[in-house]
Amino acid sequence: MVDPILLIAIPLGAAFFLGLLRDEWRTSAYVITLLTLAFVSWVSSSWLLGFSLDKIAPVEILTAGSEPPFSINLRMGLNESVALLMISLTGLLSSIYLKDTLFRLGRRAMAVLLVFVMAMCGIVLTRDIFNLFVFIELTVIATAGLVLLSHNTLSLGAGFKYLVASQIASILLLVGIIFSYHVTGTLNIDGMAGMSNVLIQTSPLAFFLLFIALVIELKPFPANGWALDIYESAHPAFSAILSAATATASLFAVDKILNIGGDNWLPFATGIGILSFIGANLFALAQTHDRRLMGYSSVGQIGLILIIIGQRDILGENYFFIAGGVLLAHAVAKAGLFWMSGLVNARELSAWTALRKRPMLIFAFVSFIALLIGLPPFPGFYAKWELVHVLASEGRIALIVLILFGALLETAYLFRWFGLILRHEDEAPVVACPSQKVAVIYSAVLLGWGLGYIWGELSGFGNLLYTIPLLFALLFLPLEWLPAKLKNTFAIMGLVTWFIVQYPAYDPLQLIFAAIILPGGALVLLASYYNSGRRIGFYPSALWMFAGLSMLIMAEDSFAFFAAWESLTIGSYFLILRGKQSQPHALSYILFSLGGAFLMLLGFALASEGNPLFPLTSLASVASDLAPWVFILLAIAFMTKTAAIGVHIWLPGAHAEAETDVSPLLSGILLKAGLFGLFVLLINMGKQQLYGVELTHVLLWIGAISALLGNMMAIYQEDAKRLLAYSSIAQMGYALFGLALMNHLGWLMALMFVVNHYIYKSMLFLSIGGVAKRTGTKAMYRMGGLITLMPLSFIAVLIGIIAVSGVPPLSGFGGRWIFYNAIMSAEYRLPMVIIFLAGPIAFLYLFRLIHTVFLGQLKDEHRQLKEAPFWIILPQMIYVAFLMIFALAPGLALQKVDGYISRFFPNNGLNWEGLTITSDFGYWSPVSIMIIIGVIFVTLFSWLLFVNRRAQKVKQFNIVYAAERPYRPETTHFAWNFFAPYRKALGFMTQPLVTRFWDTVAELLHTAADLLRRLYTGDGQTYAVQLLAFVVAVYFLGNGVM
Amino acid sequence: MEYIALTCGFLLILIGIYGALTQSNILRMIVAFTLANTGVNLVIVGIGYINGRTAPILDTAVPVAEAATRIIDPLPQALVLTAIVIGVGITALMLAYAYKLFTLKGSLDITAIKELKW
Amino acid sequence: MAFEWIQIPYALLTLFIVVNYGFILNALIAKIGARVGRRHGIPIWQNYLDLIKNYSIRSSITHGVMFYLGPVFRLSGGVGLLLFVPTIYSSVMFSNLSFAGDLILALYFVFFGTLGMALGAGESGHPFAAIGVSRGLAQVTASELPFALAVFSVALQYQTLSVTDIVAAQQGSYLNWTLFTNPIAVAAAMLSFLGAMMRPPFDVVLAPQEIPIGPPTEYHSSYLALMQTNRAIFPIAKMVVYMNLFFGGAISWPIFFLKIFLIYMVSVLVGVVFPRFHVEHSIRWFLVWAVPLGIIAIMVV
Amino acid sequence: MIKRFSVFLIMLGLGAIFLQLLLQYLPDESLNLSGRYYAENTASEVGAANIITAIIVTYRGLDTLGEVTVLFLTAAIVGLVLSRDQSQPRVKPADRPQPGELLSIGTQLLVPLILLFGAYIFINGHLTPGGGFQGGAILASATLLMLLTHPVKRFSHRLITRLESISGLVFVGVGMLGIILAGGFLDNRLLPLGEFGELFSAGTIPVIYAFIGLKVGAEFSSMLLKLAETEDN
Repeated sequence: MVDPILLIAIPLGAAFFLGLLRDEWRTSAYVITLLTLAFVSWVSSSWLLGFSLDKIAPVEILTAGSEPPFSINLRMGLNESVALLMISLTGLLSSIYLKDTLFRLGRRAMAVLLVFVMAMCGIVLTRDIFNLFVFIELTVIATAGLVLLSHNTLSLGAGFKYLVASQIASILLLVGIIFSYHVTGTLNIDGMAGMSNVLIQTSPLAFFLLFIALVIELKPFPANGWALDIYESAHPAFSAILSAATATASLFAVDKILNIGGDNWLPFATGIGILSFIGANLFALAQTHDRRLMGYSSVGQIGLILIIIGQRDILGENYFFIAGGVLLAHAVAKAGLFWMSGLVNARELSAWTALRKRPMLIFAFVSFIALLIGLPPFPGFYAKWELVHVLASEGRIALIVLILFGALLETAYLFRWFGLILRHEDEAPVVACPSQKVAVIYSAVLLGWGLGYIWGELSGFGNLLYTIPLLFALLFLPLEWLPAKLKNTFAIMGLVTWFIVQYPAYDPLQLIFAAIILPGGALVLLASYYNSGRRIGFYPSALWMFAGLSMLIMAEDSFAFFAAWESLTIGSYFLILRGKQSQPHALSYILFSLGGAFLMLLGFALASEGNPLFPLTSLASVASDLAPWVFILLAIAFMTKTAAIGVHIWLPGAHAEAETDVSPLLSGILLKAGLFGLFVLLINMGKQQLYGVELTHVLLWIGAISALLGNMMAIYQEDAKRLLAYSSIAQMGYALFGLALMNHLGWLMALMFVVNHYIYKSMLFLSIGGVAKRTGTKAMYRMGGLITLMPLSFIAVLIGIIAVSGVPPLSGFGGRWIFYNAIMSAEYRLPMVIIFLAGPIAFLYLFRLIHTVFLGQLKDEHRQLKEAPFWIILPQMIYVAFLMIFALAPGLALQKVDGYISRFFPNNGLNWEGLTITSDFGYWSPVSIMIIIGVIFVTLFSWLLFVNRRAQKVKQFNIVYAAERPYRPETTHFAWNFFAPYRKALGFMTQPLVTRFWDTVAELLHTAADLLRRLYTGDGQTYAVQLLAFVVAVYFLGNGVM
Repeated sequence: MEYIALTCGFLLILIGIYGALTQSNILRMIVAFTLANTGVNLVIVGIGYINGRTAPILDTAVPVAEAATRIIDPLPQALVLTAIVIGVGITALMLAYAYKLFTLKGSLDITAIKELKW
Repeated sequence: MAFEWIQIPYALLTLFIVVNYGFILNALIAKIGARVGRRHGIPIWQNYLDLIKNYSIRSSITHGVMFYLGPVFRLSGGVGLLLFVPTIYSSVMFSNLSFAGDLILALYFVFFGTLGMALGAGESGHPFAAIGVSRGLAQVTASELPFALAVFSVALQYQTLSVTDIVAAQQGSYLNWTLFTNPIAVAAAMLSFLGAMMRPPFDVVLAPQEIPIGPPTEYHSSYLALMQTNRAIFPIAKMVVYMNLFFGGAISWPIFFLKIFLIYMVSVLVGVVFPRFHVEHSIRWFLVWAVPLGIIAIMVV
Repeated sequence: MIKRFSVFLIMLGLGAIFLQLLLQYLPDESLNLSGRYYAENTASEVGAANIITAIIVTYRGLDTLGEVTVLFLTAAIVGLVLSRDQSQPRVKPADRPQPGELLSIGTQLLVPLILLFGAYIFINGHLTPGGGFQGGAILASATLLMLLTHPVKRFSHRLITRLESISGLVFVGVGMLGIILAGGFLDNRLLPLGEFGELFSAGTIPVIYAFIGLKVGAEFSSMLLKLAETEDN
């Protein structure tokens, strides 16, 4: 191993040596710089390997040939090596990125860069507090120097403000150091830690000054105006170093210092961390300037890590796993984002639309924000999981809630940004991307994924990057250049194969869901064949969602379940975002889903009492005082997916604006994830009571109201796909209701809805999508009379609505029949009333759908339309066949499930003998119904044909129309505001109260952010004042400890 | 004695920071900071001082044998040197900034530098 | 109970009886209405004349497949509804085809005809038809609700969904009728019955007196004949359900005729004295008056 | 006004902190363990009569390296900042007032003495008060004097930077040699400790201090020059 002292000596020597070169020899100077940084990276990585693989012990490096504490000593350990590698790599990549700038500025700048990196390494390595001070001052000076790299007045001002702030910090630090030295008689950190109790007793303020000064180096909110100005104005490559490397080093320093302070100083770190995390993320909401936004986000992230540091007394050996995960993920992602911002010319967020045409860069961006938020499979994900569980086991629930809230804020602005990039109306021109810069960015992406892999290995939960479904999804990234049709074939094959492979492992419940997800998904994907071209981005997202779904139903423990849940959420988000107008809806979708996911996280953490690998089955044995809360949290989480009323507002837009073949995926398949979750929840936890309230009863009400209001709102939609979307809310309401009945038939009905809803909703979305594709509009009143032009689509819709409305003889009736039998034995009756009201309302929108689209008056501009594309029709016809089969023999799907449910509810199942299905209350014979109706119908039809053979076809306008003759279809087609009387009578029930509520919440947050951030007046002195005020405030708050 | 040194040091620091926070002229701010730095250095030296002892230089006056009982703490003296040098460095840097700001903006008023905010 | 071929002729016989009874009953009702209005009214066999006339009209047009099928759907709905419910209690043969399904089947099959009719009318492209349908659907959602509640209440009361069993439970004395054992439910059901019969004050859907409106607007000749036949069958089929659920069913044809007539008269009596409601009014009316009754019925059972 | 008041309040708070520090402070009666160690072992381990020097150059040599780097950095950055606008035409020497005779003669007389004195200071750094930094500062004062007399006189930047870099390299190099040949980085026992109290004693301390002196002198001078050059445009 190389002596770590070289990490300091070599860059320093190189920096001095650069002075010898002639100013003209820029290339050689640059080469030397790169070589030095490469050397540093190599040394630290070799140490890292040594520590991680060969498990060598940490080494002490003595200087001056004498022992500490009398001379300065350094320490190289695993954590040090990681931090050093992080720092040096950032430096190296940044200096590659900075090529042109460095050439312009000459060797001096390169020397400064080298010293900068050296100083940060020193901060990490040294064990002497005054030496730490020296290195910190070096970084300060180097920072102030490098800020000048982007030579404009702004950065000058920022640099000066920074100097002012750091002057104050260094004054406090020095005073702190000297007093600590006075008490402990040593400058060695470990020596001081040894005498910690003496120090804290005799002169706690000395330590306070040390601590607060180092914390200020972390740019905590609100004492960080200068830092934000630097982030905003400095050269992006330098901001990258500042955000990645400097943060790492400073956090390391704080971590060291807290060894001295001992545990009762951790609350300070925690408090400051929370303030920074939430405050910064809140302010970022109101940002339109990209680099400043990233600055805020950096402050937030560092706050998060400070929180983690504040928890290290309870984190134990997980401390470095968690802190490291968050820290490294943040460093890589933020560096990458800053580097990317160098490719974008303007500074508004919308200017990033320039990346739109560069799929690779988009992928990079996605990876970065995923790293920041901590989505699977990135380190932050494992870290957050572990952290929340430890916190829960220690009962620090409030802290968890705050952390998750901050994380949600962060999600909000990051994903809004991403949505802007892909969907902002005006697109910035594509920018030139110098190859070395792009290479740097891509290496950051690789680093990020590599970290994801490593953390997966380190976590005891199993590496997500080993799960075949996710790998299969990732496989499509390199295949993006292939034509869409080919990729589609792969995807379909993959889904079907996975189903066949897994088939033996499923129990009947899983089988139902698996059948809908995998072969069902493949069936929907048939429709995707009509897409030509490459269709960049569709397949990775779609398969990521499918991967999540298929992992969800096989999940054994809480971690696998949660990971699958988040994966499917992300995948579906990208699918939704593909829609032309869908940016806001996609955003609200991801916010609600991740909000729900966080609740789920909290729920699992509570339930497992800290066991991060919590088998789902042991949800049954949760402590009785916790159980109801766990139940509530998980239930809400799942209901955000099924879009129960109250958290439904994301659904209509998301489903309606999605692409033709995406809507069925979302509505037919994705919604079922929530139902599956509810199944798991109810199977394992059963009924729970909170303050005497039966929670399943509450679910019953929620389901009923969702059914009613979903249908109600569907009535008034003018947009066909929105109508279907609202109807989905209602249908899920029915399913939820059935589940909440907590009896045999209720669950059977829920499963029946799962199957039925998949079939007919996918079918309807496809056919309406096809029509919308041809007519070029989704507004129903602009269509009409299409039955003759699109007969197949019409048949699909006809069958579909008969099935939805539950009119015999089709399968929908089976659902209704089971439903009635189920409620016969239910103990609650009031919610039924609402369900009864909801039932017939379905007819209203269904009839409106088929009438205003296919019947009535054909519009002139549609006269030349053709039937929808073959590939869109094909799956519809298959669905029609399914519906018929399912109507004739529902037993095929249901009998096994019926048996399966008997495990939980042995009583009043169904009797499947013969053709007639009998329950305790009634009977039902699908086949004979079909035959009887068929016979009657055919008889009458042939009779009519016989008596009415001379009937002649007439033109569109040949109708008995009072007094005059209609001449324009628009005036004759009765479609707009179809149910006006209904609106008059019951319109009050569909006030958009929920939407208004959520809008207000968002509005409040934004206003708060916009007002509060004016705290940063831009005046350097004000910043300094705030800084000192912060110090004094902490001092007075912490008076108890001091 | 020590108390006097420390108190003066602290007063200097306070005065310096107060000046730095209230004077809007950059040059005055810089001066104020040097004042504060001086205060810090004074504090450091004051900490190292022990009543009735002499400088930590071994010669005929202070033989090695009784050094431990005769000299004051040498470490703070070493530290103060470093502190001074670093102070000088930062001051120089700030002056450079001041010059640059002046050439670019034509004024030395810190309150005029407010382009970046919020 | 299983299916035997002999049930088919009996079913047809039931159908024949009901059709004729329906024709005559409708005419009778119309006459009564006219007399109340100081008019002479139609002859009692008027409906037969209309039927013949409609079948023999030569000119006949079609707007398309659904238009053609509409009446077929309608009539199938009526016939099916009639046959899915046992007509005469204690006679296996006149239980018709009720082995195929229970009460729920009957309830939901009601919509079969309505839906088909609406679709057919829709394809005619006549705005009045669509308007009529929209009104009708809007009203039916409100008027069916109390009925559904009442049915649920009755089903809970007798703990079964099979019509035959429900009727069986009401035999013995007339005091066993649901009318007396569960009056609230019956009250709710009868209020909804008013709406279901498409008579005043709830006949704005068809609005027979003014310009022709509603689904049948565009229909004529043999189509109209089918629909007219349905108009004879459907109300009776519906009333059979009521009779079975609430009024102890019928053990023989005479009782059947009597009960049906009386039940029908309820709506007539109301109809001749009350003016017509707007759709939104009728919706409100049902929600305000009938639905609470239904809820109480469910709660108290 | 409101601002001054808030600042004043904060100062009160800070004052409170310092006051509490003072109250918690109790002066030492004897040396603490570090101080005692240095007092007792410097002579034997390092062999420098000036304990402070021993600490600066050897025990805490890494700090000193940092210090030197700070100056180097500052010089480099000042260069970076101020060398942007070298382009503007300078004012003619002619329209500057000639230095008075007293000043020019005095300079010619003093500069060599000053340089000599500076050298003396840093060469004896390990024996007497003073050392590289002090000496370097004195050297720079010579430069200052010359600048006062001939404001437009140009000094060779290359020479200064060479000096700066080489002395820096030597410092690092000696430190590295310490790892290879002696106890560790910056160990001064490369050379024999020699006779305690003599000029050539205390191992590499005089060497290092000499080069520190040169380096500091060079850096201060270059900073002065840079600032001086900003003077005339």
